[in-house]
Amino acid sequence: MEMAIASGIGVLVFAGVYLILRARSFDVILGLTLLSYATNLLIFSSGRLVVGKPPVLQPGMEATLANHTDPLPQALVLTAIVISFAMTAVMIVLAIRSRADNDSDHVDAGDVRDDREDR
Amino acid sequence: MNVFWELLLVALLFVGSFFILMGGIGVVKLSEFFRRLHAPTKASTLGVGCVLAASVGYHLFVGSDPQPRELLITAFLLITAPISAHLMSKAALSLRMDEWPQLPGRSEEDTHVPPRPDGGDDESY
Amino acid sequence: MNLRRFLPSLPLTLAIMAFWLLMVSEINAAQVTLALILGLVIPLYATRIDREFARIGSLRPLPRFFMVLLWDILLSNVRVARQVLGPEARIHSGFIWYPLEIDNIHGITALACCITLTPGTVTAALSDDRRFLLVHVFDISDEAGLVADIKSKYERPLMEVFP
Amino acid sequence: MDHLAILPILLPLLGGALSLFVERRRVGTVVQRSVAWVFMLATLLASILLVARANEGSILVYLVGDWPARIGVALMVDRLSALMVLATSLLGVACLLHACSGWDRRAPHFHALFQLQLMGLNGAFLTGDIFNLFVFFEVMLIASYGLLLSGGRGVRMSAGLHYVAFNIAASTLFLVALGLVYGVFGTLNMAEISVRIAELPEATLLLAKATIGLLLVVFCAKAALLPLYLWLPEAYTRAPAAVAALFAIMTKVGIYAVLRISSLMLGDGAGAMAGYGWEWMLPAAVGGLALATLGVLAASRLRVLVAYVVLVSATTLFIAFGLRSAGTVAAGLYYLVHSTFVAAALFLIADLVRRGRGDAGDALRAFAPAPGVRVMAGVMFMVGAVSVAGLPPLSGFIGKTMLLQAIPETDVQWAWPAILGSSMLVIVGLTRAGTRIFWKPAPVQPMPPDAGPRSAPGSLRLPETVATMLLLSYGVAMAVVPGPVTAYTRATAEQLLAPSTYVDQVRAALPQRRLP
Amino acid sequence: MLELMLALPFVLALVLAILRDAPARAVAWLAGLAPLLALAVLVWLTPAVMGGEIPRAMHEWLPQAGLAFSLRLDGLGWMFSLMVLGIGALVVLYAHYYLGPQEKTRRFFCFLLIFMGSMLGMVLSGNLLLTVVFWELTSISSFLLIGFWFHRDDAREGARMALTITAAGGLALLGGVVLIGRVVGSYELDAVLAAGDAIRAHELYPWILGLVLAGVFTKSAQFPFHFWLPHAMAAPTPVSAYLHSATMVKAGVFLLARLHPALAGTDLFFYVVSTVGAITLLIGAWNAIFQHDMKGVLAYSTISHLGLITLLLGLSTPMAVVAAMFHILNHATFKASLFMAAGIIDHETGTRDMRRLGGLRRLMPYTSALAIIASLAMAGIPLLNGFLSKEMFFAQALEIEGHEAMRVFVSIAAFLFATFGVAYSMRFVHDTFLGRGPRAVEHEVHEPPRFMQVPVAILVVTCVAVGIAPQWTVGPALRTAARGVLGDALPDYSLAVWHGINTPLLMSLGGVVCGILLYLGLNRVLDLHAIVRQSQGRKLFHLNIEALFRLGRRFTHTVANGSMQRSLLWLVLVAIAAGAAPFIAAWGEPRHETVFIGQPMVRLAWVLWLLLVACALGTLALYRHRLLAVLVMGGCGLAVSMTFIGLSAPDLALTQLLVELVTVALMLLGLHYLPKDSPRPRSMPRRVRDAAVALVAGAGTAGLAWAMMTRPAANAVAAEITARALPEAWGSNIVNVILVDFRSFDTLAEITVFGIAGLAVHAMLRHARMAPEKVMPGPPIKLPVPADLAQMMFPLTLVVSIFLFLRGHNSPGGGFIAGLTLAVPLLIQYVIQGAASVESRFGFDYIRAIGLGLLVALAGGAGAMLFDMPFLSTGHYDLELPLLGTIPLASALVFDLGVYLVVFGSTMLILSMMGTLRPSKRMIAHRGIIDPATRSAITGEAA
Amino acid sequence: MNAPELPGIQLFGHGLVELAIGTAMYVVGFAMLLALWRLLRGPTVPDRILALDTLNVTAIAELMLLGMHLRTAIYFEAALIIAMLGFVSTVVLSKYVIRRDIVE
Ligand code: NA
Ligand code: NA
Repeated sequence: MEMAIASGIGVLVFAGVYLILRARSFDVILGLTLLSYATNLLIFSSGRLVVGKPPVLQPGMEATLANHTDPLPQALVLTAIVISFAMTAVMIVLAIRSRADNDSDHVDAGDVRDDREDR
Repeated sequence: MNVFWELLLVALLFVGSFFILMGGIGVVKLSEFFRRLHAPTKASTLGVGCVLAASVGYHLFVGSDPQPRELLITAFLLITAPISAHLMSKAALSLRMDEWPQLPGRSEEDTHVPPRPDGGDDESY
Repeated sequence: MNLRRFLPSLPLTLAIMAFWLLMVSEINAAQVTLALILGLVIPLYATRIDREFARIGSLRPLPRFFMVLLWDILLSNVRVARQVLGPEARIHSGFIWYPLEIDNIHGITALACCITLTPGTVTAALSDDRRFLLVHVFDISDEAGLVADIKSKYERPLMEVFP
Repeated sequence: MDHLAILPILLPLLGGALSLFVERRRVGTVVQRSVAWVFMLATLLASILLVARANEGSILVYLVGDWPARIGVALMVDRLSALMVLATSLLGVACLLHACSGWDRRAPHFHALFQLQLMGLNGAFLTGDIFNLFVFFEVMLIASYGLLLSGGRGVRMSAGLHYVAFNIAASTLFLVALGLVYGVFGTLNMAEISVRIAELPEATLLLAKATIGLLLVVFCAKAALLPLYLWLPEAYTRAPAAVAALFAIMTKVGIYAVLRISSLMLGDGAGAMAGYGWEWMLPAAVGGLALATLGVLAASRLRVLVAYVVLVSATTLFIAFGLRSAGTVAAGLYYLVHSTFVAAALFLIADLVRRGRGDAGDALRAFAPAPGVRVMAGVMFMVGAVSVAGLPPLSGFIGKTMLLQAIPETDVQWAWPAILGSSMLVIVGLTRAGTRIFWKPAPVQPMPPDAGPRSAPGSLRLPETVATMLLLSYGVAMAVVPGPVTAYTRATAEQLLAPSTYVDQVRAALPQRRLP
Repeated sequence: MLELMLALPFVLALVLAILRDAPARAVAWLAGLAPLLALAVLVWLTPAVMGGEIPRAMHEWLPQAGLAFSLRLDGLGWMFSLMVLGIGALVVLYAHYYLGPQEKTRRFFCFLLIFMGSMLGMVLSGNLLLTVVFWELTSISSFLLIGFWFHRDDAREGARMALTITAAGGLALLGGVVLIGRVVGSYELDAVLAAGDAIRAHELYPWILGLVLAGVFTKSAQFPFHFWLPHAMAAPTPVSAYLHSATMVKAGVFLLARLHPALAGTDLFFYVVSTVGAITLLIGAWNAIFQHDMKGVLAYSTISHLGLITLLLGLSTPMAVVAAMFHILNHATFKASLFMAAGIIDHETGTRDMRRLGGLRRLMPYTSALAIIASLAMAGIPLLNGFLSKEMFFAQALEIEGHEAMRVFVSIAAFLFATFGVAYSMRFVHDTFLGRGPRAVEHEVHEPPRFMQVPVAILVVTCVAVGIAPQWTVGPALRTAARGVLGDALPDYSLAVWHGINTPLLMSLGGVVCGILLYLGLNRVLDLHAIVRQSQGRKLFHLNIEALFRLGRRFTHTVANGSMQRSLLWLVLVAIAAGAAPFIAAWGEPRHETVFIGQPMVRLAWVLWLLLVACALGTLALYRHRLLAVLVMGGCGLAVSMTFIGLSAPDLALTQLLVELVTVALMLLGLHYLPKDSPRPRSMPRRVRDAAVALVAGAGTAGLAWAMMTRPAANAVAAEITARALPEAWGSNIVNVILVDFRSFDTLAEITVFGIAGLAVHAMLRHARMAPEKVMPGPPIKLPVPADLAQMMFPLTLVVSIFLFLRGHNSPGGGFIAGLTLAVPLLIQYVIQGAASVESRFGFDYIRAIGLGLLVALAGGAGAMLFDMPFLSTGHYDLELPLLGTIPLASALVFDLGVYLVVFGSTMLILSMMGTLRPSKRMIAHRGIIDPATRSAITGEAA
Repeated sequence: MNAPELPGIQLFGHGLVELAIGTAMYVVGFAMLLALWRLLRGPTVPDRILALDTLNVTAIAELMLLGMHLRTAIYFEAALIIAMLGFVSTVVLSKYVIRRDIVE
């Protein structure tokens, strides 16, 4: 099981890293999204993999880690999901603004170095 | 009594999973988009419906969550499935899939929308 | 005092209350009160979204209508399942234009839903003038029969509910 | 209950939230600015009090939510945090003042974003929890995106894209590291991690090293250490002046984090982990110093030059902290504060020049700014340049001298040439920039018609000048009365090098109502 | 008193800076006041100094660094102060007449006074660090002075060159001083001078000496750094007269003298200093002969004389030191007067080019007379002061003991120095004042204003007076100065004009004769006027500096070329390195047996694994067709959500699902304004490289994750949280309890992030006008059937949202999930009905919702502060209501309400901003209107 | 997945229902894989949208089965959300195909 999750993370990172190294803003966004899946899974798995013991207390079930999986990484992942969502939104908007303003969706559009005059 | 309920649940599960499987097979096997579109409707109506019914019964008798609120899921599915189907077919129609690859068993008329009986011109799809 | 302003839709209010109570699966004074509050407040906002208001007529045909629908769904599920598993070459799929008599938008919607939910038929579009539904049929053997079937089984009862 | 520790976070948050309610045009600029200033000054006051408190020597622990630090989130105020918070507030005052000369009206949500940026910075400095640190990093970053991009267009957008994408990638890496941190140490409180590192089983050592290594990479990326600095010049160059000035402290957050981590987790008590990472970071810092210095020489626009000056100071700081003696750390801290202010001032001056020169912008072509701007801007540039180059008698000299004095005997051979050589070249670069911009009179070109919402060339608005002079005067004050500052940084360095007090205080902090 | 003396120039500089509209005369008077008053103080202190006392002043500055504001006036300082102030006063007088009415006199005097103060501070400083401070200040202020006529290219260049060289020297000096501090333990001059033996014996001595000498040589224009001085002649002549005769360039030799007791006395010192001095002396003198610019001759002559002084200090015998002191004084007087004279000539004729001058003796007899006398002093002609110190130098050169080769070399150098000195002095006199001319001069040449000549006259008179009666005039001063260097171990020496016929005198005479012959020979044989000598040093400097700039540019443009791909690549590479480094470093070391804890694959895990991996790889394969990539990535999101469910994380699954939905919508909204696909990347090697990097990164992450998961968990914290969640935080859904209670502070910051994202998006899009990439023809589509269904569903979704919100503390849900559950149905309305329709009916100020949410969350947390509890402490209250029974209330709910509002507000703000972008004024679409017939069913886009 | 040992097991002592649940999970899982195949294979965009929609629907069933298997109602909210809002991606994607502009 650990191997499955780890390899899943690995594949996500592979695809994500390849995509963030592309030259177009949207590809980078896709890559970052895949990477955020990978990080979510990784943080999540830092509480180790436990099946069928959600961290929701039930009457009659003792509140110990024997009955419930580690809740802390879940809270962390929640926060991470929200933040990466916010970042994705900003990134998408930035990508369209950059494309509109600089007439290209290349990540280095607009010839950032306009200081050639002094060469 | 117990055995009856037990068998009923088993039957529901069998029927439900069977139709869900049908949905899956349909999506893969059928040759053309509009035919495939029929598959998930089956899955979402009878398939998921049966599983949900089984679930309600099971929880009721096992005592883990003796509430019928899972029926709400069916209710939502019944509302949303038509919306999805409607929009997907509109999407397919808007593409006028003329250059589809020729698939076995596909008849020519499949992709063409017949003219409206009253001769009205409808470009809305 | 305009009742319409504070209670835009009684069915909606009732539906919300029922929905809430079903969801919390508890019936006690507190939950009923809460359900009532929600039932009163939510429509005030939710109905703002509504674009079209349509009348609702008699609810009498509904029970029978649902029985028919359920039965049809069961039957056609089995039929379509057989067709899916069988050889595809024998199936003749195609579109038909279904002429509408009902003009209440809720009715049209309900009809479109029924058509879609019944395996073997999918509503693909509604014409702009709302006089025709484009229906894709999984296996057309009898086009006229199908139209007549839909008319009698679904459209007529719906016309009573949504005049 | 003493809430002082949390005020530098809550006040700007409140200010930011309230700003959203007074943004409407009909409310008027006066109200908007009043809200901003009330909270800015309140934050400043709080941070001054915080420094006073921290200077008493004990560490202030604030248990948010009244949970013990190990299971909740605790704020920690030691001398270092308090110093950073105060520096942020002082910088903030000047930036806000500068923005009030008009930018705040042109950039939507400026005041809200500004306050929230302060909140993020202060939070990052005050928190004692590593995940909370991440969250405040994000607050700080996203607010910086907003500030950078609000009201911007054109090239600023693509520069922003680079900045944002890089930082998101770095944050993703941060999350990976955090996942590993929790997986390896089972806690997120930095003091607790410090304890667990000391007791680390042999079998987990390599994993722990990798984890800490990744954390350091993240912080180095934020601090723009070689080779992770490539994002910085463009982003800082394209930012509006007040924002670029505020950004002067952004790299310092990364450095702060490195310092914190290396104090708590890689200190002498960390067993096999002691000093881990520095054997890479130090060479990187030296290489980075070299490249940043070359960047200063290569810069063809004043703002680019200043951005590279920021890099020079950041890498110098890495060297100072990397040598890990009380003297170098103390000197480094002094240098950190000084360089923040001076770099910010230079950004403001660069903007002044850019505006004053019509279509020549801040290009380092021989082409002087309009007469109305030249003298004042020239004098201010002079002061800033002298200070940042480490020439006497300003703060840069004092910082540099203390650093040179403190560098241990064994490291003098490489550290001195690096620092002195870089100073030398920075002087060359600054001299060229200064002579080209302020010393070559040429008829000022008329403003191009599409120059955008800039004011007419040649005008010098009072808030801008005052803001710049304020920043410069911080540096001058640090030079004239360096005693208290250096005494403080010295004590800070000693506190950092003996983290056991910190750890003990965190563990000893008791909730008010609950069981510990 | 010393403070007062030092403060005077600075204070008056400040006064000048402030007085904006002062008349020129007042400015000059104010400027003159500084040296005059300071001189008065100096005179007042003179008896004490001559009596062997050392007046001191001491103020703390930065004791931790050993930096103190400590001043001391010993003999050496006294002599230099005298020079700085005396010549300073004369220069002020001179400059007042020299600068025209259109010049920025106030600024000039301001800079001049700052320089004067810095110089004074340096010579008075009793702390080596303070010396460095003032040392660098002289560099900076001289930079300003040299570049005073900054509209001239040569002025700017000269200033930059001077600053570059001297500031570099200053940094070296700083290094040297800090090393001295390390050896001595103090920077106080007294301590340092007393610790000479310790310094010389220390292993760092060569370093100290090297660094200090670097400072000295750059400042005093010693070989090989001498070239900056001639270029500094672009300065106004008063500046040259002041800086390049008496002060700035003397700072180096001052320091050499100052540290003489601490550093001198070793062979290293002797050889290095003497050799450099000798070489400089020769180079300067030789080059001086070939200058055409009057100031050029003077500059090279200065270099040569400074070389002489350095050489004398290098010889280190007491007598040599005395000679050095003497020559410093002499050189200052005659060189200052010569510069002033050159300035007068420049002023009156409009040129300093000796090829165009000549015969001025007739036009300006008085000035000519003064200049000729000063030139003779420069040439070392008897009865003038230059002669005396030169004789002393010859004597010292001949008396070098123990270094035979050095004695020969220095003696020859001395002779050549005399010869060349006579030659260039002759040329100076002959070309300017004698012979024919002037040629091609614009003005009518006549004597300058009288007061402009006064300073020259005073200086020349001093030259003559010293030359004739040294013992009476300069004797006490010299003795005082020498005592400052040598202490009480002064040698016996006599300052007589006539010492009888001895070798030095013969050398002098020989020098004069040879010099005259040399000049005549050169003039006859080579035609001096035709020789154009370029400064090799300048060329070299230029080449180096330009090479440096080029290097900087090349590196920066190659390395930091602004490419985002490169930034990200480096980030990935460094992360890989950091992750792998510990394992690589430990390769082959004995492994510690680790117990790996693994679990078997459970039911369906394979399905989810396949779903995840296939969709991830599918996204990668399809990334160029963006719509398809988004679609397939939806499968990834689902797989991740399902994984969360399978691994006991319902809250996560919910959040991931909802975020997924909104993300897909956002991406599609964005795609409308972006090209439909990515072009095929051109470079194959690059793709392979990226794939390799990505593969390593993936494998590395997987490895780390696996290693982490298979080790026993250290989750004491988690156990504690689990145990305390219900009894102390009154919630059963531990994840939500963590979010709103244990770690609610994270959540507060997180919703701030989320709110800011909304604001940032709003800020970026509010004024933006956008053209879509391509548009479909026809009016917006109407969807009555879905609209009707969605309309029916909407109130129910609101109910679900409230349900999720209220129940979130005890079962999956909570503010964030509920907020999105509220936003997503509204999104459907936007999609199906269109934005205009929805916003007209459901107008909502999303920005204020964000603000309100933050305020509510803050209030929820701050409520506790009223009860004197820390921020975000929660309370719990069972509300007893008639009929309704007990209603449990947790204050965390208020906080969660804030979360709810922010999430809803921000999500909707983002969606509505993106959905309602204002169309571009210029164009409908970037790539025009789509022909429906050309659309591909495979990608859904037009071909 | 290992079902927790619960006291209520006597009622359904034969394990028949449990067996049915387990089998159903496999069957539905297989259906998911079939949909995945269509998602990756295409060929047309609507096909992929359809496949994603089918994945959502099967996921609901899978969730319910998991809830039965583990005897918990904890997955109700997740299933409800997929049922209630899972179609949003279908709608949005289809709308994009139809008009390119999903909010007109
Ligand atoms: Na959260
Ligand atoms: Na709390």
